[in-house]
Amino acid sequence: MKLAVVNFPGSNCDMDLFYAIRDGIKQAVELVDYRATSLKGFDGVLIPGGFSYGDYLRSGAIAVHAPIVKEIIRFANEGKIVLGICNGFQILTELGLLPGALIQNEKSRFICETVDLEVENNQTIFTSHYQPKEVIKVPVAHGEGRYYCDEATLQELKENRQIIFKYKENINGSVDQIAGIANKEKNVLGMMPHPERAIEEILGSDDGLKLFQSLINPEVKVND
Amino acid sequence: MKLVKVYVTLKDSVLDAQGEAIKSAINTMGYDKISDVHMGKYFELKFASDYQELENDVDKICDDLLANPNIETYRYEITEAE
Amino acid sequence: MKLVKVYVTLKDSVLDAQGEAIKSAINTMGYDKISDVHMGKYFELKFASDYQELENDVDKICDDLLANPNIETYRYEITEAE
Amino acid sequence: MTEPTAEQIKTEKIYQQWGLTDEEYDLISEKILHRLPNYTEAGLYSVMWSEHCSYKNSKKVLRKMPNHSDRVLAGPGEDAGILDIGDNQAVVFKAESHNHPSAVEPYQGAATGVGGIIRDIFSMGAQPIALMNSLKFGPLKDGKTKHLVNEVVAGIGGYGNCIGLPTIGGEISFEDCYEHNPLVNAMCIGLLNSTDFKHGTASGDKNLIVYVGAKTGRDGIHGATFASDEFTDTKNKQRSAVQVGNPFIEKLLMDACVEIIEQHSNWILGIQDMGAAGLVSSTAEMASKAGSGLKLNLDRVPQRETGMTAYEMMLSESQERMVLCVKPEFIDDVLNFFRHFELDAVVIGEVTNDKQYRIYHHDELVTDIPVDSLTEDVPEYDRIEKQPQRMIDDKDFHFEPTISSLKETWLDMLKRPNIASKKYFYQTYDSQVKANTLVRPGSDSGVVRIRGTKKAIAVTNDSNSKYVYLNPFVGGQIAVMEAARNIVASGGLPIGITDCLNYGNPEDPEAFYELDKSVEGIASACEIIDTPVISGNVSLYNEYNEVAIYPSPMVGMVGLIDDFKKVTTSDFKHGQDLIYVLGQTADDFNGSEIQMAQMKKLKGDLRPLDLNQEKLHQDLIRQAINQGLLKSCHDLSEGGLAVALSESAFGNDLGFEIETKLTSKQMFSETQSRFLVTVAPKDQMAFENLVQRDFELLGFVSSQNIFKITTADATVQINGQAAKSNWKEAIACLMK
Ligand SMILES: Nc1ncnc2c1ncn2[C@@H]1O[C@H](COP(=O)(O)OP(=O)(O)O)[C@@H](O)[C@H]1O
Ligand SMILES: [Mg+2]
Repeated sequence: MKLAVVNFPGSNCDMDLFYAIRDGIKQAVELVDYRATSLKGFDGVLIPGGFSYGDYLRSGAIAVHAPIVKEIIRFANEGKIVLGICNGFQILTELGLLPGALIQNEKSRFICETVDLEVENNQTIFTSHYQPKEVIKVPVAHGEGRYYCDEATLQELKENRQIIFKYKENINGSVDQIAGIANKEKNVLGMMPHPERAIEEILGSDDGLKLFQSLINPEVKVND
Repeated sequence: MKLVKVYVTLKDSVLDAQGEAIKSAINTMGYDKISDVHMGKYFELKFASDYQELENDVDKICDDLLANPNIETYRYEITEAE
Repeated sequence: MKLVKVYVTLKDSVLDAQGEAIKSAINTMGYDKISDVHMGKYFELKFASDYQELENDVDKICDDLLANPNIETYRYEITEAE
Repeated sequence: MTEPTAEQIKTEKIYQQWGLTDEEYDLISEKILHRLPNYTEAGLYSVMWSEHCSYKNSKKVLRKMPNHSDRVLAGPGEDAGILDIGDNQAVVFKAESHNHPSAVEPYQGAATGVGGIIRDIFSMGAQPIALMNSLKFGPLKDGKTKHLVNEVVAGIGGYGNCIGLPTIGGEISFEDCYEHNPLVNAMCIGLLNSTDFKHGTASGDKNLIVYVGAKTGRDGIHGATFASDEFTDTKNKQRSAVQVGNPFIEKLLMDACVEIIEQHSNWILGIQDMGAAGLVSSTAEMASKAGSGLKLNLDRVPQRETGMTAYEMMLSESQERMVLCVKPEFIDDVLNFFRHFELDAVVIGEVTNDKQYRIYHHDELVTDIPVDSLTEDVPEYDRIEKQPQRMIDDKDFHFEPTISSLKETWLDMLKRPNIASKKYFYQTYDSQVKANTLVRPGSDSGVVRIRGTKKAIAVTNDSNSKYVYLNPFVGGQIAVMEAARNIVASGGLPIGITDCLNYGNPEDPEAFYELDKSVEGIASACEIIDTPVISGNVSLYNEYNEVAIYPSPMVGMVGLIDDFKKVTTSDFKHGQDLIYVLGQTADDFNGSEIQMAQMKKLKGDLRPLDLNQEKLHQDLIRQAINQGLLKSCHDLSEGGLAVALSESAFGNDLGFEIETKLTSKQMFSETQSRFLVTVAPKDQMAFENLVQRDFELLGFVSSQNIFKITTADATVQINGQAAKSNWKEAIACLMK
């Protein structure tokens, strides 16, 4: 499998994600510049955390106008792997590939902390290595991570089992404690916590590793 | 020169955490007759004055960039400036 | 009800990093007749309508809280609203 | 507004407003130029001859510090110092103060402090890997101070988080003397993947000077002079020239500079950041160091505002800008390289071989002066020093705390802002970005591993200014040794330091005494443990209405951990582990936190520090860690044993049962050279045989969350959760 990590100006977790793939799950991975116009040859695209364009205006808002984005949309529509972490999640919601929005934390402060997440849906290509309802430790680091969507959207998310990760304790005021969601087809995942920072015991947790392992070898049949 | 002033505010259904925080700060400062605070963004865009499709394009710029329709609404005014 | 609209903008001499980033995004989107973008903050404050010293107090609220006098300036409008 | 003429500058003594003295002005006009300097020239001298740029008051003192060791590849004089850590790798670090800008505009002042120190690191070609900071404020009692603290912390986090460097530690403390003059010191650590590096020089006739990065505006003009000036109520109001940081641009600049030096080192001869005194300071230093001259054309400088004068452009402190010296044959490569990163890059001048500094603006020669006169001819002052009267009067005073209830005193001490958990602040800093952080803020040192190796780097910032106030020499020694204990406790070998020397007005003999003696203290401690001072920064004139801050040297120490398996933290790990204190405890209450708590002021002298014993204890701890004997290790500092025990228990919600011959008072003594360690029961003999003497077995860790203590005069039992909530909630409570 060969994955692309997209590097926008201001992305700063790009290398962390790159190493998680190269060293964590030992798969082929390349950094792809935001000006690139093709993702040919890749099986999936990963959008890293950081502050694309300084998070100016709204996080993720400016990145969606970069050339590479057309290819990200194509991947999403073709059912290929699209994973956005932190700023990557923000970009995916700005793009409309995932519903809702990420807004400033309830207490308006940046939070860097390792938190407990519950795996809400382990029947996806991203989570098949986790047990149902498994509680995992994954770091968060964000100022604009409060997931917001309206009531109708929330119902839809629930009905379609699109809620993938929830915070055990609602650290930022997210609707329904949502930490990560997928699209209906479950090939696009966005999450605020950073699994790529939790792939080695010495960093405090290796619970994020299973997410990446699921990608190369999904052990479940993903529903429809 | 055309000056476009754009105001972007959160939809009513979205909790305005900053607005709330500011309101309570204003209360703490001793002004208690305040009933509501909302915080939004304000933009000033300047365009060449011979711009034909300005209104049309400003709409697009707001929809596609300045506001996020999931959570925000916007309005704008176009004025002449030097 | 009194509605106060406050506009806070960076002083001219202060770097507007966001405005610059937004301007170049608008350029990238294909609108090249834009010459300048500034980004500021916009507040809507609601007060009880029998507020006597409103103007005076709004000045203080802006000076002490809403605007940072080192880098920003503000202006406001007071209107009647329900 | 038209600029004053050279004559007017002289007769109206305009130079005085910029901080030049009559003697300095005369020296410039009579001995150096043999004519009157024009407006631009006088402006250049005034910033370059400010304390901030020239160290004219502190140079003599700074020379006392050791700056050599087997590891030193570059010391003071470069943007940052460099230490060899083996395997053709080196660490690069420096600390910088941004006290005055932060007092005026806290968010931007702090943010640009972080931005500035990061540039110092990547201008050496190093990849920045971690950030630290040391902050001092007035007590958290009024809205003004809370606002200041919030903004400074937000500025530090805002910049570091956005650029994507982990903030792995630091310190925050609160004392009255910092109320109007907060201290904001930031430190950056970088990694150089090769032991060759770029000096900040501009050499070789006709080589080109390239400007890269953000456009120049009228920001922070005279920032350097202003940093060398005292605060008073009235002056504070007039200042408006605030620099604003743009961490997004700095991220691009950082990535570009690291890459160009790593991959195209042959293209460039020198690189330097534009920090204090912007364009003039960077270019003049580069030329002067190389023994060259320079010709600059200001019309080419990217400008954000219209109508800027030469004076304004040369002195502007707009952020996120660098200067490079490039060989003409590679100029297109270099310009294209930076354009690829979407950064402005333009040629603004060239190197000459006549040692003159010439500036053209609108086709006019606006400056023509010897370049060395800006950097080398600054008069060096030998200030008068006098021991502060308090030190003579209070020499024999010995503070004794009163403890009517050990339990109450204990719980109260845990709530004191200087002791309570600072998580409320540091959780707003991204401490893990880059996925290398092994120890996050909250332990003794922050630790980052070096990816691809077994090595890790431990870093700490320390500055207990209360000790320095009582006895500058001993206080200076303690600052270094406390830092070293933090490094050692984390499993590291101290290898070098950087410092920020924050003091009052050097023209005040008592303040100068504090500076001089504490530097002697720092120097003597550094000699003993072989930690050269490889970089640093001086911030003088920290006064408000003529009352100086405590003399506050900040020591930023870096330690090397050869195998990350040795990383040790301060948290107790398992029930039944034995708890030891290494080092004797005496009645050391002068300068202690309990003195502040009970007497509300500092008074008395400090006992001399036994440097050899200190070193012995550090060596023993290192050996114990190397032999795998320690489950946890914590240095004893503010609040003494009582506080250290509690802190170690909090992390994993454990408890302890101890019985000691010490008195209840001594539980709060701040005797130096002590460590609190835990050892697995099976290693008891091995540990005791190694240490031999000077230790006390206090008791053991208990898996119940209860603190049981029997001292020589009391027995208490404290609920661990109650103690922890005092310690954990105190700051958030005060910040409400
Ligand atoms: N207190 C100090 N101890 C050791 N070195 C110092 C000290 N203060 C300044 N230096 C060194 O002097 C040089 C100039 O420092 P500075 O003016 O702060 O640089 P810049 O303004 O370029 O950041 C640097 O190499 C710095 O490391
Ligand atoms: Mg420098």
